[in-house]
Amino acid sequence: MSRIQNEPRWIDVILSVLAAFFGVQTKRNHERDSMTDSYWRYIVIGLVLLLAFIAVIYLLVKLTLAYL
Amino acid sequence: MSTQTYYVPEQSRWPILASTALFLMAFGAGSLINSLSADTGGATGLLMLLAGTLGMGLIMLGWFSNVINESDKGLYSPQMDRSFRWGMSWFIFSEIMFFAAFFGTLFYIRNLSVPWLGGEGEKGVSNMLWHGFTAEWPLMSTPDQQAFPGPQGVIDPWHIPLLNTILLISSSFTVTLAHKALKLGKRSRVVLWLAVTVGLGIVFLYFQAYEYAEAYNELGLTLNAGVYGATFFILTGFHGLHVTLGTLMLIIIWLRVMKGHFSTEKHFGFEAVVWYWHFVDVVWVGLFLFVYIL
Amino acid sequence: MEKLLLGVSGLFLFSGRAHADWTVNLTKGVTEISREIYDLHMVIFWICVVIGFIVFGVMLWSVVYHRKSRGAKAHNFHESLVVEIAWTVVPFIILIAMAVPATATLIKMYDNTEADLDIQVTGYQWKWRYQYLAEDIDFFSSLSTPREQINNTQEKSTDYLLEVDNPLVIPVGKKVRFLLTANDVIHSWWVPEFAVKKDAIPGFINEAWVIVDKPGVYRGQCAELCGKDHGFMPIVVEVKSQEDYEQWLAEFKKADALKSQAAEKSWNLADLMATGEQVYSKACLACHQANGEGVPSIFPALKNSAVALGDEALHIDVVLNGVSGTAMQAFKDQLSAVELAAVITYERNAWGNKTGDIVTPAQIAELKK
Amino acid sequence: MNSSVATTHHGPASGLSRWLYTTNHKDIGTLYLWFSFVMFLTGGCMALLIRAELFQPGLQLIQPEFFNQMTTMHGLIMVFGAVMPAFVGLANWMIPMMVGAPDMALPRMNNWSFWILPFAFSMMLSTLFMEGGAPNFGWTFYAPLSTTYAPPSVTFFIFAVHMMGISSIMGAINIIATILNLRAPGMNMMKLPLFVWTWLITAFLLIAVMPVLAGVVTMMLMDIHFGTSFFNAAGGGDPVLFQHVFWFFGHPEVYIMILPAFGIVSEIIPTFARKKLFGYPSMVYATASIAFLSFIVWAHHMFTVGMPLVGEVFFMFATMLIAVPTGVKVFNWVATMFRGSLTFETPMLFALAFVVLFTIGGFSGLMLAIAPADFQYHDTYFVVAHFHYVLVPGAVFAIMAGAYYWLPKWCGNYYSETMGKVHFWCSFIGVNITFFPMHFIGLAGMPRRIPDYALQFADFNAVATVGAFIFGFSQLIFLYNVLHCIRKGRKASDEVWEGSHGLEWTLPSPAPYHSFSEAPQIK
Repeated sequence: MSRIQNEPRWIDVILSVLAAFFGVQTKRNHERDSMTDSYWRYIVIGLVLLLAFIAVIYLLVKLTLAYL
Repeated sequence: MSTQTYYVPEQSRWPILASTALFLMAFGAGSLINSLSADTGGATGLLMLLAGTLGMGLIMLGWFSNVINESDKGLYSPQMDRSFRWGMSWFIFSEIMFFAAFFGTLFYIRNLSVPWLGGEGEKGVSNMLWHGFTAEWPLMSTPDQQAFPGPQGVIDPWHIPLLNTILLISSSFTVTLAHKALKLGKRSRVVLWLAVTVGLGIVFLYFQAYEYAEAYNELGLTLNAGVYGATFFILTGFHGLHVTLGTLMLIIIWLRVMKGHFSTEKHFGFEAVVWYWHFVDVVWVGLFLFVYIL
Repeated sequence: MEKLLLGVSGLFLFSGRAHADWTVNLTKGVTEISREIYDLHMVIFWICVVIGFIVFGVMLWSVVYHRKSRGAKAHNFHESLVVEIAWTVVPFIILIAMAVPATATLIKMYDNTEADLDIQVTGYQWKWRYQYLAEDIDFFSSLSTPREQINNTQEKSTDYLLEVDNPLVIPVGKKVRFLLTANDVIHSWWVPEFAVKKDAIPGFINEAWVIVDKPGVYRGQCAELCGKDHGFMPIVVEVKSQEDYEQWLAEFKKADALKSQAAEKSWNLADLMATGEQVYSKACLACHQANGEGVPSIFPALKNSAVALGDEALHIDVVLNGVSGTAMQAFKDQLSAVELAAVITYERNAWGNKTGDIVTPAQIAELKK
Repeated sequence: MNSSVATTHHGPASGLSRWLYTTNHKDIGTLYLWFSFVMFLTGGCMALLIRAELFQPGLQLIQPEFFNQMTTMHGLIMVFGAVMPAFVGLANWMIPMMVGAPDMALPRMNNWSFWILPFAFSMMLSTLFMEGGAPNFGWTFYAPLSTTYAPPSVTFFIFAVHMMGISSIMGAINIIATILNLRAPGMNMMKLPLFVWTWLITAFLLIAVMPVLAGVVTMMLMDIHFGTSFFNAAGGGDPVLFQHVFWFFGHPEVYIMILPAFGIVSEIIPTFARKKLFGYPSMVYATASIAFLSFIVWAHHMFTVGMPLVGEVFFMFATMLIAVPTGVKVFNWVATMFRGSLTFETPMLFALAFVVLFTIGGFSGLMLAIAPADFQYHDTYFVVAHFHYVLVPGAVFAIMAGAYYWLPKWCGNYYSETMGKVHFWCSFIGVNITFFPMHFIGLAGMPRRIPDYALQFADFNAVATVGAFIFGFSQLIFLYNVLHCIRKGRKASDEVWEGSHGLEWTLPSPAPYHSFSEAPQIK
């Protein structure tokens, strides 16, 4: 399996994971992501963003309850 | 990727035998527990449980020696080795989730149910049903003292638990030293460090047993002592069970090292046990923090 | 075909039938909250119907026009960023539009401010207990449909399974707060017209409240599986005008006083046996069975049992205080002294249990103090 | 290439030992599928008994005590005995063929995963004959009905659940290891067939939540026999804690029962539309989002337990979000069909019915997510209608579709298309007659899990019972069709379907006992 020369940067990984959360990704980025071997970065970012996502919903709930 | 054939084993009798043994264990344990609760003997259940456990032990012995033989014959490609690694990692993940259920229980009880019963928080009105009960943790007096008499005392974290923490953390180091030595091919050192690790594990278990005896005999901290006792024993108990299993596994690889098994490159069986031991260790740190100290 | 079926069922839903008590949609209910919930229900329902028509419509279109037998050739597009973003964002917006009123209603429901009347509702295995906290009122309410109707030997009445011996009575237009709990397992107190469904959890108290607009009789059922007779523990609430409510209060208290006087008169075996049989069928029969033989391994037999034939004091203790950790409840508060004395006497003398013992109401009244 | 090993395998052993000792993924897949069919019929008979009792108001056939045992066993058997093993069976058969692997990653453990199940279910069914009767507390076994107030057989129920858990976890580990490690060269993650993707995520869910189920039944066992008070307020515990832990397992569990169905349908629709699946990456992402969201929505099953307001709102919001990725899936399927070239063989019919009826189940799911409205729906027949719509014409139809779709590949013969269509239409009509009226009686106020009901619910209950019998008996057509197909069906070609695509269709029909002893190269 050939390793692609320019591995995605952290910011690319974050954007990719966000795109995955949203469910839509451009073909070019998508191909770049599926060529890489370093899944672990996607997993770590995925978990971190997942926790952030839960926190966002929680804050949203708090805000709603405070103002509604 | 390797072009070598992935080894698919021949038919095997072990799985169906293991299922039978598991069934005997489960059915035996069920009958035994039920008869004990109903005070009606339980000899049949006990017999089934013992037969199942013994059978399972023998089957595992046979099954693993098959695997070791195949490995020795060089049938396992590096790809096979990766399958084992994925298998073990996900197995440990499932164990983490098992403990997560009990940690979750502990957090819920401490932060929600006990305060509510004591009259705090959104469901504090529940205190109406338990006049005189106040929330505290450790829970020294329960809502219904007759049914669940609270403990007179709790374990001091800075004595045996601290000692046990030191023991387990050291054992984590010694097992890593053994692993390093194996990679360097220094087998006598592997034997030594493994022996130390096993020793530390056994001493840990001894102190854990001692602590349980103290809890039961002197502190009144029992399974029946309300939810503090319940969470304490389920967490430390299952951890202790895992340490016992880990120690057994360490003893087995120790014997295998002495028999000359494992090479400097290929020793997944060894590594799996090391992973498991580290997992047991990490769980203990969580326990020490959330069960004993906080 | 699929769409057709959906459409037909949709029409069906709103066609309305001649029977007044025969409904296919959620009740509008008789409280402000219940009407808000009805509206939420209808809004989300119509949203679903519209989305369904669009999605199934496109699908049906493809099924009809893009079939191979009509000579359709497959196109080869398989992605479209614009479309995909659109059908992610649009549902999201609809959801937000839905979440706002839903949250507002929820917050209103959780408004546990001071009420005009507090009633503690306790679920027992297969009956409800109502205690008016400010008044000295405490009674049990259980199914009054006769066994014969359930076993199909008698014609079923209009309110089959939805009728009780002692309905809960509350005043109209007042905020009534319910403090819900349970004695054994989890029950759930549900009256559809109030839009109140709240679990009754043993050892904890949940709160719910209603302000009912309209006097009337409202019926509900236990909504959480609570064992064998889960289907047989209905709830009936009579909502009365303030005057009627006060009259009911006075009458209830008078009847209560009469009951305690009955304990003081002297009773003979025959009278106790007769009353006892009635009480037994109301309070004990569900578990211990009509023949007193119970259900093996779950509910112990009373016929020839050590308790019913042995020490009288122990028997009384079991009935009054229950056996903790089992399904045997404490009947001390559930039954009057007369009823308790009668049922214990009955159990000691029925089905060939011929101890000849008489437990007197006075004896029990003493213990109940 | 190590030829000495490859030559030791020829074909299957003969006789019973083939099935008892097998390490072959196809044999094990077959075992799983037959086992699940037997359990499907067993659980189905219980359902028919329940429906027969509910045909009319009043108690006719069975007493409430036994009725509760039937609802409990029906649920447990259908969830753990029918739907899950059927998906594992399909995974065993298809995943190695789809990723170009010689077999599953850990073949002996694979056999063990299967053979635990018959033992576990014998133990569970044996409780029906025990003193005090079988478990009678519903498949969700809420404490304290399942602890202090349970019949003694609950102990055996607990151990049976432990055994099922062990089986599921080992099965899931095997599937993950196969997918991650045994892919043919060039088969990267974004080329995996969707059935494989959905199973990868399902396997992750299984490993994450089955131990939690084991934990919660262990706490039950402790409460029943060893004096603890996890679920008892008298000692400081909380019965609601049981529900939290249970649904932390239970909610991902319901996705375990639907994600592989998504995968199957995503394989079938492109084949019979002769068009590539629309939005493959978004399908993968949507599956992953559904899986992740499933961990933070569990308490929507518990809106009426009296959670603090923050909890209610949090779980309501999180639950509503699931509609987005689920919607994406449905839209993608429809877009795949749009401008395709459609034919309607039996698998496609089941897949189309899946899309429509599962979506109806999804709609009622969205309604249930609205917490205030849920106060009216909770624990009524509306909920029963909802989850049967996602599980019967959802999961079960997808399994049927998959079975018809791959059957020619498995046994080398086509099934009878006419009989398949008759089976489909009977099932389709039966399912809708059974479950659609349940929406009405639920909204009108009929609680679930009751053996007898008030008179205003009588008409629709009678209708539902008729539908249930139509659906139940039409499954015998399926059985006959499968047997007929195996014994004397028309010979199938290798690619089987005109529009088929993927590695499994490059193999001969029937697929050889060992599929890819040499890994295929994916471009």
